[in-house]
Amino acid sequence: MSLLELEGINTGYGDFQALFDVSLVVEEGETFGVLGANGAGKSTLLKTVAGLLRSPSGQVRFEGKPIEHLPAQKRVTLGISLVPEGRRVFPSLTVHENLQVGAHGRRRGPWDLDRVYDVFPLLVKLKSKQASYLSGGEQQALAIGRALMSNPRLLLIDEVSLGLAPVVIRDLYEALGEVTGSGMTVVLVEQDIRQIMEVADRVSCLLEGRVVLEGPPRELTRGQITAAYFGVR
Amino acid sequence: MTWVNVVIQGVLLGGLYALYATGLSLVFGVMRLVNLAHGDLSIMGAFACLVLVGILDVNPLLSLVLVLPMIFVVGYLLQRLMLNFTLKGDDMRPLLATFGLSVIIQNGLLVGFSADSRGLDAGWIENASLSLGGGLAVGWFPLLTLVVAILVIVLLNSFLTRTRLGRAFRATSDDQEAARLMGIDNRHIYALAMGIALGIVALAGVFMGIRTTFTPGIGPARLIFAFEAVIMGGLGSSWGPWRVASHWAWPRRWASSSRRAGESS
Amino acid sequence: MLNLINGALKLNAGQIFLEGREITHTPQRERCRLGIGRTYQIPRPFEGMTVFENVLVGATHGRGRTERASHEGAVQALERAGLLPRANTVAGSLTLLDRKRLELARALATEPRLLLLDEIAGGLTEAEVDDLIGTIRSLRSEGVSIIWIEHIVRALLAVVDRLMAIDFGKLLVEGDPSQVICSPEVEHCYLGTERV
Amino acid sequence: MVSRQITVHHSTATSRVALAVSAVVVAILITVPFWAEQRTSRTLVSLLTLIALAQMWNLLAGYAGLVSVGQQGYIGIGAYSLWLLTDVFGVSPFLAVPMTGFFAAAISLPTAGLVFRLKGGYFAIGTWVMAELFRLAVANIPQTGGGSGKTITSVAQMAVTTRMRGTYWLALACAVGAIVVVYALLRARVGLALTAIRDNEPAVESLGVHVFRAKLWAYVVAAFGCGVTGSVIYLNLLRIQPDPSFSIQWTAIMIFIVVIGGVGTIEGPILGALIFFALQETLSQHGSWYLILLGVLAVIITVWFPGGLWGTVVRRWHIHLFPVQRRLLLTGSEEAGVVAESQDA
Repeated sequence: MSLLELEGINTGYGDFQALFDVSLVVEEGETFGVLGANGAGKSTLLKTVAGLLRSPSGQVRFEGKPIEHLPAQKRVTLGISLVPEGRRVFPSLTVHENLQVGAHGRRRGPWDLDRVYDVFPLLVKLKSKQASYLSGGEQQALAIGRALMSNPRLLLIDEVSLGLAPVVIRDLYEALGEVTGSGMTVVLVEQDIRQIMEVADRVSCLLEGRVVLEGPPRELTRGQITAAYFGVR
Repeated sequence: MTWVNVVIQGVLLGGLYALYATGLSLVFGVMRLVNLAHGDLSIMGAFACLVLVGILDVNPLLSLVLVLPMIFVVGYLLQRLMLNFTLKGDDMRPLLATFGLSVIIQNGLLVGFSADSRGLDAGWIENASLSLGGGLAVGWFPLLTLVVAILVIVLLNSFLTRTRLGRAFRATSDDQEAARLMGIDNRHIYALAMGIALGIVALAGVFMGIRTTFTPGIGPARLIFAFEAVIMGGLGSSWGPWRVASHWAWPRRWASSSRRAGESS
Repeated sequence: MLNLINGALKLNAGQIFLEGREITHTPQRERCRLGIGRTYQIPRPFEGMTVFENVLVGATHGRGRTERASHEGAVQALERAGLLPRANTVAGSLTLLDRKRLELARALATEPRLLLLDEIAGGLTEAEVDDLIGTIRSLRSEGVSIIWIEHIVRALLAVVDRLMAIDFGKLLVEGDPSQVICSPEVEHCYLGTERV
Repeated sequence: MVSRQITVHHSTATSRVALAVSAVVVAILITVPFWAEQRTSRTLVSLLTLIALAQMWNLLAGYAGLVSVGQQGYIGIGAYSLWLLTDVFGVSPFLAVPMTGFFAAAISLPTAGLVFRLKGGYFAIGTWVMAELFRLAVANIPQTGGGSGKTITSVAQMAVTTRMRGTYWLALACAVGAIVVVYALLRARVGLALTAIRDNEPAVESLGVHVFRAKLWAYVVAAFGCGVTGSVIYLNLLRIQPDPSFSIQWTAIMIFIVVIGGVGTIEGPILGALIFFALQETLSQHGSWYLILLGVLAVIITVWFPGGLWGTVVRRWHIHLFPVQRRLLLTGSEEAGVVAESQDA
């Protein structure tokens, strides 16, 4: 049984449809990458899994059980956690408080404040700083840490590298390595192809709301990816 | 020395203003809802107190032990079963719904209690005063009002900053969607906020009821009272009333963030 | 950037000029009258109005004309965007492509000399994008300046004279489209290639 | 290009029938004082003024997005300016009525300057506060009779039949006028802006629409309408007092009618007024219970049926009796057929 299965998802906003008949399977323990240009429907995909958006048709199954009827807050207690696009830390709360809020669901597991501070040591000295004053990279670390606090089985991360300097991205991916190394299942959405090809066990590329390419990174050629990414032939 | 007296009385009365404003701004801060039935719900609290005093024959201040939890439950259910549904879509719906509620409460009270003006008798404390010398005197009751108001605001503050639930309130206020991703049920948080806010205004309603008389129709005047407090707090700085309201009760940093949220939305 | 040019956002520093005239502090509606038209990435139709009425809003208010005098312009804008057959449909029931077209038609109805297009091709199918490219080409040939933000690079390459790549508020490269798209900076940014 | 003719239609077959029927109804209504009992025309006065008031509130909330809870301020101003014009300046009462609207409109301009700074819910409370201020101002001027008010003596001294007939026709003029004005406003240029604001406010400004001015138009027109209607109401009641004249109850009634009937349409407030009126006639002896029922009805409709009754009708049967929609008709070109086909979507 796969950890996450999507079958025939068609999510949209109002009358605007962003995903067209998307089906995916994510296995326990793997790192799954989702590629695509801006507007390809990557964030919509993650939001559908996390429960912020609903697909009018199709199924979302987690550990074999259909979950599409559950609201986002219930899916967190099942072990699905999303690091949203644009990080969305709580600006008026301190770093420490942000992490505490992350554990609101009181799900048991290996992750707690100490362990998050271990993985992201840069957060320790920022503990009592208000999150709105953090730099982009610090906010991203906080957002990931906050999601880990809920002890997820499936961690969804939307654009780790968005708007960050290469050095910061490298550090973040290093920290992420520790997370994936602990056996956690991760779905990574990225525009930055190189990073994702390095860390993902399998990738899937979205173009205009449809899955156009899927497979392990080493089996895909550069040309294939470029074509799928830009839609040029 | 009369002006000193006036100032003292004013400061003491300010406590009541602050309670009304706190309720209004707590609800607005957490869910961007302006409750037009705010004043009527506070009067409802005063009448609930009146009934309990009649049945149990206790001091109205003591009856608060029962009144406040009751009003809290009313607020919780009101939000959960009704107002939450109006938060989707345009901002006209919660206004119209709370306005309808205001009419229902006013006339419900009128049916139950007639239009006569009522008062709550708190015994000796109402008239006793503390002499400060030099012809100055401070009534015990106004003093108690101020102390209670400060206490409520301090307690609310530490609830918001120190507890798990309080953090969930602030997280929801900052970003409702991100809060849901942390497993926070926003519908529950909204309902709790409404319950707490109504508890606070009911408290204000009871103190007001001891201070002066009240009738079923006085609610709207109390809403305006709250609104004035919200506006007065910030005249000269800006017209953003929610920010202004938070000067009364909320930590500054929450205030600054809700302003940001308000502007960006 | 589009929000700055059309006045939805205020500038912290610097100035904006339109045909040599400073418009840094001109309100949004005035800029529209001066000839800046825009479309929104996520279409914002007036859902309760018909397509024709939607366009008419731009044609009358955008040009400061009476309604009667705007009819011709509105019809032309609809024609341009290929929406004429849907003129009397309520905008709320349009498909995504038609919504995008409506964005374009509404902006065109204000008769802009500078047209700001925000991801107008996003979410459209190949054939639909081709359609759009044709429309935009003909606009350019009539002397309308166009600033087009797009992630569908193919669409951009087919039309533009000059390309500018921006990465988080900073200008990466600017110049001839084919050179820009092949430049190492852009490749690095999009594809993440190591810079040598 | 093929020469072509662009015509824009507002009317539909249904609307032409509706227009004819309305004309007949209005014609009949004009004759009412000649054949009906005085009680009947008195009753109709209250129905007609309700329609007028509801149209005004609908213009504000339904189109301009301005939820005002302070329209009673302009009713009171209408009532008091009627007294001022007739008893103090000696203007003939029937002539004074339309003039009262200008008082209300003049006061609404500076008021708008204040309340337009507030958004959403605080705008609502702000308008309420302004109405309270008007009431306090009037109650504290000894010349206006203070808290106990005045009787409009010059009106009271008129012959009863003359006064009743005049009041009736003025009320009819208010109702018909309100509908016509709102209808005309919506079909005019500013109506295009108002409807667009209703549908998607953020996108309007970039199309060159002066949002502030469009909203101001609606606010001033609504103040004018409420002022005139207020003076007609007090032409009937004769005694003005600050508390009832500036009572929030007036706005409450407007809101109920519009919410029940359907916000954002012209038909809604008319339908709502008829329903409200029927309820009032049958149930108002139950006093508070009747108001509670109204409140419950309003809450239920707001929470679970946001379109109101007319909204439900429109969704199901697509009927527009007073269409403000502009339909494009092309003749003399090859597209003509295509456009005609897509008519009546």
